[in-house]
Amino acid sequence: MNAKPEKFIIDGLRLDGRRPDELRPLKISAGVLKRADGSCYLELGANKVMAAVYGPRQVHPRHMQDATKAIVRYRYNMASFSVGDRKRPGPDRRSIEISKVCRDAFQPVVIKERHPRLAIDVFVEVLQAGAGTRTAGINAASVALADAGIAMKSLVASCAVGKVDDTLVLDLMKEEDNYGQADMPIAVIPTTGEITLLQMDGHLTRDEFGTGFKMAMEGCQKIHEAQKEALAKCYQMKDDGGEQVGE
Amino acid sequence: MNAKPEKFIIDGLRLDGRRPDELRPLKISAGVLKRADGSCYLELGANKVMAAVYGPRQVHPRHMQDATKAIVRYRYNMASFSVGDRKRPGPDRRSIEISKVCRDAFQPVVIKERHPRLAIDVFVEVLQAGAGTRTAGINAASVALADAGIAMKSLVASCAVGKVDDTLVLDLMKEEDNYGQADMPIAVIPTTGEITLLQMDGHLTRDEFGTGFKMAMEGCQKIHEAQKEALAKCYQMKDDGGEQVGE
Amino acid sequence: MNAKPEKFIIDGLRLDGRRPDELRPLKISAGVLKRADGSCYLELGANKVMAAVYGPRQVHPRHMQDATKAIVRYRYNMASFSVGDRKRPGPDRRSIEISKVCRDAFQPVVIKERHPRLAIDVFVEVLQAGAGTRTAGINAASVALADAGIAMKSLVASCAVGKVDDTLVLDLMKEEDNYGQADMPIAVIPTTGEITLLQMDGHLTRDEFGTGFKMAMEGCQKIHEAQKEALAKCYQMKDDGGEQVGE
Amino acid sequence: MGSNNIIAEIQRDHMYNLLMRGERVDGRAFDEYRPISIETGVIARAEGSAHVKIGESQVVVGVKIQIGTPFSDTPDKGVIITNAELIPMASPSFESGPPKDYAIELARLVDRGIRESKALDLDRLCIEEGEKVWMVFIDIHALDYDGNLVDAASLGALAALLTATIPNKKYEVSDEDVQLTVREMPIAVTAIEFEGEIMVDPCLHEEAVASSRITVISNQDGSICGIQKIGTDSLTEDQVNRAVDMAINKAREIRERFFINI
Amino acid sequence: MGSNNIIAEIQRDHMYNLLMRGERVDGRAFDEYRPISIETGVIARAEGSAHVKIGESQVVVGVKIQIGTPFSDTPDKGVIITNAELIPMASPSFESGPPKDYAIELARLVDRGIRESKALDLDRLCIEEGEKVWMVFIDIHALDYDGNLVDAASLGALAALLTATIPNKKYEVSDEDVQLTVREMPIAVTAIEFEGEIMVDPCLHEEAVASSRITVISNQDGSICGIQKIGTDSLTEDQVNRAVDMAINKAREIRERFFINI
Amino acid sequence: MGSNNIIAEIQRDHMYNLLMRGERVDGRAFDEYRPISIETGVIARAEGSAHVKIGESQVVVGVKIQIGTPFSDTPDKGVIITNAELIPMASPSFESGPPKDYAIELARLVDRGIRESKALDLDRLCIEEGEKVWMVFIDIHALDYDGNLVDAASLGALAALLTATIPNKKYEVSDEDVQLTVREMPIAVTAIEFEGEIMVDPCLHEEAVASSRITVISNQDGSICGIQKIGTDSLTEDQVNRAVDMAINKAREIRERFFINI
Repeated sequence: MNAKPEKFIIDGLRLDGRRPDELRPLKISAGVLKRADGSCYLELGANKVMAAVYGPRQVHPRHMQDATKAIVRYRYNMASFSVGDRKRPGPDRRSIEISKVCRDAFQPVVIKERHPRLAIDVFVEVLQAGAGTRTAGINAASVALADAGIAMKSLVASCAVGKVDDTLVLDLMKEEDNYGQADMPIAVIPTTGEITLLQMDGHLTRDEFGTGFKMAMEGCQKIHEAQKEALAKCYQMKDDGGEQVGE
Repeated sequence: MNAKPEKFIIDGLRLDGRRPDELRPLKISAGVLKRADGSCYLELGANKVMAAVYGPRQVHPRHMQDATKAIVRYRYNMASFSVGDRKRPGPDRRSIEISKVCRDAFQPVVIKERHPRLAIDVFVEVLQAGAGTRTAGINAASVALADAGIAMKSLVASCAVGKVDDTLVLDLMKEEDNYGQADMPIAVIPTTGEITLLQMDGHLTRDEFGTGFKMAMEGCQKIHEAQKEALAKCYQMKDDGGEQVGE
Repeated sequence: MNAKPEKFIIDGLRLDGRRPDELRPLKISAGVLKRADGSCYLELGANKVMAAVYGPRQVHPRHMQDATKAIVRYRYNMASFSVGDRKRPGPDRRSIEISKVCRDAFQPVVIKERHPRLAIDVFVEVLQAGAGTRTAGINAASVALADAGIAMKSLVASCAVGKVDDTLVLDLMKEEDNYGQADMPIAVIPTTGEITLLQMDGHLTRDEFGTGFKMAMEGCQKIHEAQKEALAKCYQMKDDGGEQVGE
Repeated sequence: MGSNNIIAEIQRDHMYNLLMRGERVDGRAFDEYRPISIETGVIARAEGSAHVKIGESQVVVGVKIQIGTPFSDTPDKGVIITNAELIPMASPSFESGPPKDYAIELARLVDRGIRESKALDLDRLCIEEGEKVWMVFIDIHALDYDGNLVDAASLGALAALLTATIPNKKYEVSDEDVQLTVREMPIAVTAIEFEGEIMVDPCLHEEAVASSRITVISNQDGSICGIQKIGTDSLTEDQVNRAVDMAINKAREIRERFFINI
Repeated sequence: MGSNNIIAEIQRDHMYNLLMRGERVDGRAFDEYRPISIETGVIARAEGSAHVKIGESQVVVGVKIQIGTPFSDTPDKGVIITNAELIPMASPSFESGPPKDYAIELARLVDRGIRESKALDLDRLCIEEGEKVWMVFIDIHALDYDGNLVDAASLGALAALLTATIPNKKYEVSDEDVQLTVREMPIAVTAIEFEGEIMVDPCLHEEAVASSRITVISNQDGSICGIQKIGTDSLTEDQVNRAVDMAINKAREIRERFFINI
Repeated sequence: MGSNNIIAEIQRDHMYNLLMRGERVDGRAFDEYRPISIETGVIARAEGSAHVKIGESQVVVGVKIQIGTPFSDTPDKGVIITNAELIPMASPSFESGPPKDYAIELARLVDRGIRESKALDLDRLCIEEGEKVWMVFIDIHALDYDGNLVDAASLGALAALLTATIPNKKYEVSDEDVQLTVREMPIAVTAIEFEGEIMVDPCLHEEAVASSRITVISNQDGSICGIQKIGTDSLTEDQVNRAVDMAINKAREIRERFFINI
């Protein structure tokens, strides 16, 4: 792990040359897996994440079923090799919490009433971690859900805002995440501005919170555009005679 | 943990000033939790235990049900902070064995035939441990069961006898438990003298066993009086217009 | 553990005096346990294994049942004291893999269609391990299945071939297993020569593979004779008025 | 938790009607807590402890301070480990093992409040770099779950830490036990959103009806050190802002009332 | 165990009638054991071992002696670790994982007999204070469960210890392996109570019928080092006293018969 | 796996007929692989990595090289630890936890290929005898399971190792990172037997229909370092021999095509 940088912002630019309100390079591909009903591979800065969706499908054991609507399940997992020091395989406390808040980030948009007793399963695998894996995962999961044809009111877009050198910055990179003053990931329904995930740790004044929140919101809007583009491209490929992946 | 005392009994009195056949100070309060069907908080010397009872209630998974009668379940658990060195949360081999013998200590008194297929769940949490937690837990559980309105032939009262400086002593305190020569917890049905729990470890001659057994029996009778008082006080408070806890 | 011997074969004989194609001393007793439906105790060289069979019997949980035929389950387990350094009790990765391949070694011979929804459970306990425990276990399990009266097309016989000092040797002993150049356990249906288990690790040329395979086959034939003898002896004892163990 | 909770299901309709008239189930104002009681020093065997009641919700928090080895990437810092046990005693819905992710979220939220507010100076908890540091275990034991465990657990953790002692003598570090230094007083305030209204300190019935709540943890100067939205519904930006403002105010009140003289 | 046991259920009525006439299922006297056989040294890879049969019940006990680090609160003492595996081979009722609490109780009961009788001198098992001590693992492997596993396991543990060797050479502690010193011979005797009568060494069918049994572990001088009441029914003081007396007598007989020349 | 697989069940009959006419589902020859692609260096945080596709089957293998303590019985050797995660993403049949024994068999098979071929020189991975050795973790992450995971995982492990770097600088062992030395190129080739025919690289549908397959891992000189028969049906000696010959040939082809210039 790199040591703490002396300064995070020099001449208005961040360590990787970005402006404070700029996202890292983003690449999204939908429909990349055969077996899953929907899938998405996403790179955001150094992050590489794969999302897959199965469902609506049957739920075992039966007592987990909801007789009135589908249940949404979400598994966020980091590959052992995704981080500097090898991670023990399997869920840990951090990934269990992240899975929970990410699951809830999709509850307001998935139209669950159509599929009582069934489950919609979202799997997010972090293949390479580079700060902001939960937001990257949500963005990929959102596209994978659409690719799977799951009925949703809207996509969900997610982005974090943070603070370094007392400056609010969008979409933290690794050093900013490790040594910064605050980190606040949010997920929103871009069309309405409603918030479906909100976490924060570190230190923010009341004013910084308000300003940072709006920055993160704008970040989500940009991500939403990229998500829509990726889906359009995927459907176009399918129309052009590619294999009907995930349909 | 304190070192082994040179002598346990000086001028006929124990380290805490008790006579050999004297109980530690005992405090019992019934009906102290809202959610549980019955509850009891008990202090015995340095022990602080909480007991809660739920039931009769449904059993999952179904194959654990008994078609002819209710099943009794008992969970004895020590809080991580209840002992000198932090205890890892969750059951260990000791607490599993204690849970088993304590469960069986109540089997003869609970009238199980009234509630086929259901469970009566007893939970005992040791918040502070000070020697004799299993007997303290049984005494609290007994009151909690009554507070929950579970039909029983009788309360169960429990007490340990031990040996220090070759002298039999009632209701061991911590030093006597750690460095003593024997420890024999029993639980009885006070009205009939029947034994529902009996364990012993250490060293007792055949005669000491007989004498010690009678001492422990008498200890149980005293505890039984305190249990009845606590229940009477609790019911009186309810009659006086307090909230109908546990009914 | 002994150090690596300088030579494994001296004057054509192995460390324990065997010729390269000779089995270790073998002792098989069927019908040695009361509770199991079938059982077998087997010693092969330093190995001491017990096999027990239960079934056909009911399967819980129900979703593990196969509606069209019986399922075969196999548990290979090493007792903690069976090896030089105490083994932690319970399954490890090695024993899980061995259980899987041994289970599959019996799938082709057990006539499963007769007992839909039921299970045939095979338990193999290694009491003392001395190289070749999986093959010893299969040989014992085979006899225990017969003793339990499970319908089978044939017994299964199992044997390993290996390589030491560039020479192929049958039925490896401990030093040959630890420090040898290859180990190839097989299991066969002796009457047809069909292979039901085949594993190999180490280093074999293509020719050595072919030759070694035939050696192992012949070893299996010898073991098969011993299995049949043990069963005959067991049935004779039963006819002679012994207790009807396992019937 | 709501859908697992039988009592909640039965009373849902009744509560809905009440709330529609702007009333809370127990007659409280929207920004009003149930009675809070905090008792410290309840567990003599723990280095710090507190028994907290908010309404009928009851939590015991014990702080154990022991010597251990530091994490290899922070050899000069003490360690905080926070754990929550949602024991089956506390609720009929915790019967067959409590919801694991809920207990983990609770513990991690309390942990973040302590950690991110820098209430503990981890550098001062180092005894010998790379070898020996103080491990501060914060164990949350829920006894009775009648809603809003997060705030009860957070208050308990803070109160237990504020009254905790470093056991120098037991571990032969020095001749005198000293009080644990606590530099900040982070207070968690949880609110639900229901039909657009924000109400602090939800009781169990309110938690069951509202599908979203938000916890805001704030410091003495009114800055924020932790936020978590919990639950299946979305919130608007305006609702979030109102919850944040309310939380900062209530935290200040609670801090002044309970912690100024601890 | 009874209610899980199909055979037991079927034969319950028959057995009840028999016992009513003062007879035991297999014709034994109330204070009579089934045939006992003890074979030691059966597992060459273990430092000590024994194969015990009581009637059709079969147990193998292996003792492994290895070097480990002492517990921090007893830096100058060796360690005894006793474990029992109720493998599914031993009984149809152990199929889907044996009853965990039963296996733990069995192991802890055997352990208490060895430990509380002071059969092993833990001080002598210390090699280097705080650093290296002998760990004595007593592993109980039940092969065939036809009742009264406790006594079979206890006999097996004692026999295995009495014939065990400390592997000084393997661990380069000294040039010579020596026999483990065993200072006491605790013998466990288990009895059931049925209709007021006390009968030792219950077979499986008797265990299924009687809802309570009691194990008493006694020493060479007739003193007691362990007692455990097992099961769901109560016992009277008189019954307990009779069981204790019978146990002390039977223990003396077994000790003289099997262990005087070991 | 077959019987758990809904798609497979539906198409079983269709496939059976096809195969009866000597055809494979996707038109391949019996000894023909689906398209193979191998991309290395895909995970920057791993010391070595590879993304392998065989047809639609996708596997990522990451190799992490870290410092650890050697096993006590091999104090002068590095350590290889191979693990496979059959994550539920990869197949609908892995939903409720993938079949544990299948994942373990996969990992152990890949491990044996690397270990038994002596591809890694464990002696050279020792830094300080008994104290510090390099631990080579080979983690197999299956992303899309369309049959023949074994070969994909084996190829991925080899490719990741061939491109792996020993992180001397990070662990302050020396000033320069060096490439991991790989001395052998073991290639696993898996074939199914169906109606007497041997066909390599089964796709998912073929795996579902054939009840037995065999994996043969061979070295550069055509010698064999690992074999495993998988599945519930038997094989004849002749079938085994044909599979072995085919595997050695295909391994040579694959080795020459992908690894000669790596």
